[in-house]
Amino acid sequence: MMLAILPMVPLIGACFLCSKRGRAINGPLTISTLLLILGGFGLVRVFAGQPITFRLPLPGPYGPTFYADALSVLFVLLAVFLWLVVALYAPEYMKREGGAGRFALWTLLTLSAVLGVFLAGDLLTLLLCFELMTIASFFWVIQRGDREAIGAGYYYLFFSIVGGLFLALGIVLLSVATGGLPTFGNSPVTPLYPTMFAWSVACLLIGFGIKAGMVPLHLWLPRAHAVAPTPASALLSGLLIKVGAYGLIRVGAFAGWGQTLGDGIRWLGPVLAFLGVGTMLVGVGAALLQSEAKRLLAYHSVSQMGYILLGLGIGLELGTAGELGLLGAIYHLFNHALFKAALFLGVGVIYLHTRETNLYKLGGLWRRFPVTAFLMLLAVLGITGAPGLNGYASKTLLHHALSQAVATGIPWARWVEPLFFLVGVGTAASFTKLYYLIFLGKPTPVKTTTVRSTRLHLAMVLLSIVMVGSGLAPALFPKVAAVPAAHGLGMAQAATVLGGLAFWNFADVSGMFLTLILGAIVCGAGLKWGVFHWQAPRWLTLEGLVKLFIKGASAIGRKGVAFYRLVGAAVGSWGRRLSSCLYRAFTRFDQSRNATIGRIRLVGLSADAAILMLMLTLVIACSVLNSLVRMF
Amino acid sequence: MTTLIRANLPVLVVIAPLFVAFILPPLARRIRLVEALALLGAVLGLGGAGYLASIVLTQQENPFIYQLGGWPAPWGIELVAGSLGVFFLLVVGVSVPVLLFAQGNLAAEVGGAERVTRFYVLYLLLVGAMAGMAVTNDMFNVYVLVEVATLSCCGLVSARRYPRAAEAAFTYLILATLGSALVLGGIGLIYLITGHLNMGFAAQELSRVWLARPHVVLMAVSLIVVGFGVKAALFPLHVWLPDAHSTAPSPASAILSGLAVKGYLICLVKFLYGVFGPTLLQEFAVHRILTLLGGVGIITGSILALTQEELKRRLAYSTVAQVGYLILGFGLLNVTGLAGALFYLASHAVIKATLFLAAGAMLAATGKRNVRDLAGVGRKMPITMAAFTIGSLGLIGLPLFSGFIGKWYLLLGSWEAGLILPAVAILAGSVLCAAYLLPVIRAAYFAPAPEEDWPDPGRPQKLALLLLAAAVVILGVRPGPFLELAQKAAAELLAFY
Amino acid sequence: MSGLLTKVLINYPYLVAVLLFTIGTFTVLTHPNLFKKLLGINIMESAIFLMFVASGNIRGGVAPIRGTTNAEAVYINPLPSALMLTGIVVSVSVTAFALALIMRLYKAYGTTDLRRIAARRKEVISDDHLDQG
Amino acid sequence: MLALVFALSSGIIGGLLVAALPAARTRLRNMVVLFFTGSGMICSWLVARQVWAGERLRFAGQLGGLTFCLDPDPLGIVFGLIAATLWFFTVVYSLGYMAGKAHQRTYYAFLLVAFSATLGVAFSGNLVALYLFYELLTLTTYPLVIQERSPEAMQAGTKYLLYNLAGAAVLLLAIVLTAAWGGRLDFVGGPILAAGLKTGLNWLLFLFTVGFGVKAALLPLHRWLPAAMVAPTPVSALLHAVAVVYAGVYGLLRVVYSVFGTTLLGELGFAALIPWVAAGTVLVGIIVATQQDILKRRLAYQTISHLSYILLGAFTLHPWGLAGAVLQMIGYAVLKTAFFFCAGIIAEQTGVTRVSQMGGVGRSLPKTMVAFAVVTLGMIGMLPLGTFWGKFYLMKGSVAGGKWPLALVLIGSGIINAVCFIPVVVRAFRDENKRLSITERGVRVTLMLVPTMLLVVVGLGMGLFPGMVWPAVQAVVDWFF
Repeated sequence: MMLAILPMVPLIGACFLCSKRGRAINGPLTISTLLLILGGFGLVRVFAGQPITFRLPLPGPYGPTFYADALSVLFVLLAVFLWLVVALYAPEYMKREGGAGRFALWTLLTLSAVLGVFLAGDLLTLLLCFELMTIASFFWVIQRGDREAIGAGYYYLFFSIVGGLFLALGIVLLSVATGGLPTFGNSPVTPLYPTMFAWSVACLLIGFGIKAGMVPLHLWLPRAHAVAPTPASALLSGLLIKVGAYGLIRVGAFAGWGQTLGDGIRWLGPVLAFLGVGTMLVGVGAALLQSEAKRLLAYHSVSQMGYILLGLGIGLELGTAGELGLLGAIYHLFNHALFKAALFLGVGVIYLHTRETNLYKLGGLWRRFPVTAFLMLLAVLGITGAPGLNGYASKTLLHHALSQAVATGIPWARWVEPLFFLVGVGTAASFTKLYYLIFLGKPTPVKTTTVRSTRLHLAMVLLSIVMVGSGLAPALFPKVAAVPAAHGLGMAQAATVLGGLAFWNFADVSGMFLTLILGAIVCGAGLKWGVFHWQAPRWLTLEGLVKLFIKGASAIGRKGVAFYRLVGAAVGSWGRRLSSCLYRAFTRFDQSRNATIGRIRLVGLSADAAILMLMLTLVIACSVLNSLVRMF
Repeated sequence: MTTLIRANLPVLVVIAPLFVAFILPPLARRIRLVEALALLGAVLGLGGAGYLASIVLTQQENPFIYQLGGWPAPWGIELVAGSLGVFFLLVVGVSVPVLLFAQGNLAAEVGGAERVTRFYVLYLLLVGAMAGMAVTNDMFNVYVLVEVATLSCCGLVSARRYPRAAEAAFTYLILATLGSALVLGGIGLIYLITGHLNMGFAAQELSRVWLARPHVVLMAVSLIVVGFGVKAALFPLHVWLPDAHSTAPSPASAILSGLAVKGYLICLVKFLYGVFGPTLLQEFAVHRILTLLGGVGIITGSILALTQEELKRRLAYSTVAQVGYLILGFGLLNVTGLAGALFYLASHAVIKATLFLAAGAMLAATGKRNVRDLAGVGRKMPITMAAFTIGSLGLIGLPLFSGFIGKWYLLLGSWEAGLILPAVAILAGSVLCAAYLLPVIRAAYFAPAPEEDWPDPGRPQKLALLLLAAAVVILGVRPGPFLELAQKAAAELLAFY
Repeated sequence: MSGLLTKVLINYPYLVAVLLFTIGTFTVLTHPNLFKKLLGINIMESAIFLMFVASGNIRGGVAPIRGTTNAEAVYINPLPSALMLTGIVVSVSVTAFALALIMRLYKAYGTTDLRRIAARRKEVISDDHLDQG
Repeated sequence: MLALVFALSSGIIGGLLVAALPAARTRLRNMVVLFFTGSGMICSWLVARQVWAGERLRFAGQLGGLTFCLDPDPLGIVFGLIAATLWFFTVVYSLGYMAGKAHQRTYYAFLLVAFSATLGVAFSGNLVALYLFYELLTLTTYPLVIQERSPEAMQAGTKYLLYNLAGAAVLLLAIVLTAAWGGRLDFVGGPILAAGLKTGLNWLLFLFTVGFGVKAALLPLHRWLPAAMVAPTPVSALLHAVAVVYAGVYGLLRVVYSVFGTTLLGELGFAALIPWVAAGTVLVGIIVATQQDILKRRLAYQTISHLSYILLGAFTLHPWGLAGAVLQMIGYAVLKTAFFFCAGIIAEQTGVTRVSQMGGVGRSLPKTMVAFAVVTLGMIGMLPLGTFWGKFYLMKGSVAGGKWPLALVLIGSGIINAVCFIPVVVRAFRDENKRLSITERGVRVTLMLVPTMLLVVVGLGMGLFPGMVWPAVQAVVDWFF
């Protein structure tokens, strides 16, 4: 019951907000605080290994099921926490941006949908909330209402709709393949038709992959996250894309965590890992070339999702020994949510003061905004994986998983390892660039306005506390949250594996430092030689290719429609011409009463009579012919 | 008395209209009396037909054979009221409402009160001849009755004092006489080789001798098909029909299109099935020719109707198309198809009478001939247009109306004959029929009406229209004896096949 | 060959009938004059009558009148002749009716030539709209 | 039984009554119209309850030697209830939409008679009755198409009639052949032609497909439908998106499940082809729709596309496909009617009929446009709307029936639907500065808006709680499988 109520709470809040009376109070803040308390008390017991299920007893083909295990609750609490932070941050920000009321409304609705997604007990409920989330968050993206925002909104909406449709198809295939829609919590499933099951997993992979910003389906992400208001960007990047990852974990559960994958879907692990690596590389590469702070961050979201996908892929591939991959992925999900939110919020603060997000127009701002600069530094260190902050912990975990894969003798893992390192360097480089260009470097003449930034900072501080805490005690989060989640998914050995792992070993720490230093060098070199200004030719970028494809498709579509019209018009005109021909012929036949046969002129009646006689001859000839044929 | 009537029923049915026709001329001054008597004659005929039908249907005597003058068959002349005869006698009953309609403004239509009596005389002669065709079993009698009918038809066509009417009548007369000459030639040939004029005996004889002289029989078949074809407006021989039927006064058009054409068709059926027999038809492939001509006639007639601007001409061409259905059905050579064609014959008689009478009423009230000029007539003459609409829907072949049942059996018949093209023609004809009749209804109901005042016709005319419209619906919903008789007749005609 | 010729020669009345019929038809078809058309019809009908009457004839037969001939004599068939009397009556009435119609047409158009009638049809119709003529 | 008779006759009685009333008595007429549609709806529900309870309401008569019978079964009930319920909504909407327009009496009279005809199609128990009401439906809706009396409307009306009558002619041939082969025409007692495979059955199926396909706007036979959009919006909404076209679709469902039966169809080559024709129609219809600028035409082409969803489901020959078809029938009918209603309100209030002029409509008519937006999502097949379930089961059926590419077609169609309609919505809300003048407010607008909103709410309710309509679907599936 609790599970069904939780998503309802923001909805009620939204109704309250709509009814004008709620304008005076900060709706989202109140609601998310309330939810944090409610959820905290109500759901924490699942960490003890006791999942909660609830089914709305509706007749018919579909009664929504809710299900909360450690994984869901982890995400729920994370979501509510982030919302709380953003709710703290948003009013100040939106006052400047305009449309605060609308924003609060959509924020609440999105929260409701997100909670629904995480608490859903079967794929259909998940899909329902997923679609609602898409719709509600779409309004975030188009909040600004200008051309760019609408364009990005289209991208976002279309990709999400396509994702939703693929999810639907995946669900259909799954339900046919397994002979009934499996619910979460009693995985893995034993498919009746393995091939169809594989296809269904592929569809689900596409559907969730779109949401997760998986390359090559990530195109919507940088645009949408860049144009949304910053608090919304924080939530989009921090949490909404995690929905994709969450979904993939659940899909993985159908395939089976902690066991060798069945026939037909053995490809799932490697494919996920490859996609993850690709996502990492593309994201970081594109991020390096960005000059706009929010776009840079957005591309990093892509890249960091790549880490998570890689972790999941390794976890699936290693099968029974894949705990580290899964744990790393979950941990990274958690961490990324924190530091990416913090980064966006920080950039938002700068934007609020300077009305500028172009890195090259900013510079030397640390003097003017020391607090922001400090908090941002923490976040940057977090994402680059500096030891002592949370990013380090999860990346280390993932790295260990990768090493384990190499050790197990999985052939592709060896190739992945240097790439992993490379991406780390790239991340470091691009964040050095970001931080350098905004806070260090030459001060540029930017006009600043004074904004009361207490609340803004408070929000960031909240995040930072968690980040630092998690960074200093890296094993705490996995032990408390990730391990029960992994348990719930069927990885019984997770606690043991985690226990045998030391976060603070020399190899990892030094590796990280090496990465950071290399990153800084790369960044310096890049800035010096202006490599970051390189614009890839259109045909090389995926986006360009997709645009070309869309253009081509729509051109073909238009041609097709033109052809359809042409055919229609041709048929019509031929029909008209034919009918008018017939009409003329028949009217002539009706009136023509004169004819000449040879020299004999037939007038009026005679012509008719002649026809008659011809007819007679015809009949007789026919019959004679017929009887002659019969005789011989 | 009753027994006397019952015993002489077949001949009385024929005699009643003829007798009334003969006593009418001296009474020419007293138009009321003439009208009443004419109606009486037709009603007597219909009543007799009904009685006869009840006798035949209840199997008291089927067929009801009557020997004229008491001479037995090969020498005497026989009247046979079998299922077919009785069926057509009932169809001839259409003449009653048409006559009722005529009582309204016939004088205006034919141009003078003194011509009214002439009209009735011709009308009753035609009805008598039709009744005679229904029951006669003697080939030469058929010829005589055909000639009587032809002459009275020509008279009816030329009833208007209007040069085009005379022209149409002359055309009709020449072609119809040509047709009768051919028919007579055909009868002569049959007589030549069989020595009989009685249909039954001739048929028996023919089935024995035709192998010896196939060419003569073939010649006879051809002559008779073409001869009746001309008169019944079989497709390429229809050239006289549109002029004749569209220039005649409306009641005359109704009876010509509704009844006269059907009489010749019944004679054709009698010859084809009663004299030559299905086997022979099949031997000479005449049935295929008939089906082909019927199908082509349906399509061509319908398209021709579509091209007509003038309402009555459109209806006249529609008759050509509908005759196509009947001919097609005759050629299918199976019971279902033949029964369908016969039922369709009845249905078309009623429908076409309705349509022509409604068109006539509209023409009389508005003076407008063309479909386009009849805009808004539906609101001003609701009853007339309602009848017209019902007739149209019936002709299109909508269920609930009589045309549907005929078409249904025709389609079934064409399936039984293993032919798909006739079915296609039948359906295409339906669609084309909608295409040429619905614009009339559309113009009448949905086009803006002019200012002029067009009243509905008088009471007898309204009554006639309503009667006919009701008949269309009743035949469609409860065809009862008609369908039964048609099926029986078809079964009897094809009994030895 | 001679057999066929004999056959044809013996059946000459039928040949004549066919010839007459052809002449009649040709006349109907080719002559624009209404009278000639009517005559053509009459010729055609005569051909048919001839055929009928010929069919009743038997070579060497006598008229079937009782009491005037001996019982063994071959009678000709009287029935066709009797029928043709009716036919002739019909034909006469048709002719009469056609003549009446021709008169009306002549009055309206002033000619009995179909070609001219066709030419004048329009003007005459424009004179009298409906049937007020 | 009484309910059945009254449900069928209420439309005709009401229509005649309306025709008899003087044209000036608007208020009285409105009451009559509301009363008879309402009572027709209630009686249909009563009939439905009886049928679901397992009763058989057979009402047979003779029609010229042919049996004519009414015998509603669960499938007919579904169609009948869709029609009856939406008719009521449409009538209420019409009271607003038609107020002050010309030829109202004709409009209402024929609207009511068409109501009877539609219910007749739904409740008919054999092919003869079906054919009768099918023809009747064509003829009684013709005056509604030419309601405007403009030359364009007249032309569209002619096209409408000729297409549909030609289709009915083909249908008649098919029915005759069925009678000849099957020996009976009743729907009860299993498929008519179940006896065995014959050579001509492919052709028979072809004839049926063409005959019903005209009304169902199957691809090369669809051209009347966009043309018929000249009709007033309520007519377009109800008849050309739901009732008339559903008569065709319903007919094809009958052909599949009552005439041929799934076993027999599974062996016919042509039956295997039809889903692909339907799939082609789905795609072509929606692609052509994207290129239409006139909003109603766009909706019309989309109708063409969506009708074929149902056919596609029916021809998967799988229980889930049938369930999907029935669900799609219900969900789509509700939403499409609302869709047209929105378009009607927009056209009436602001005079905007083209997509390219839509800027600013969202500001002027926020409620309508929100409804429009929600319906758009439904047309894509997104979850909180009822159409999702139709699509879901259709996909399920096609996958389970071994025709998985059909599922992809449905997905593709959903995407193109999004391309087709989302820009319309966005454009309507985008131009903040432009504010179109609204012609009027008041009762008339309320009368139009309330049914629209209610339908949207029903659509949403169906999406969240498909159990609402599931018993009906279940009954259909159980009836045939």
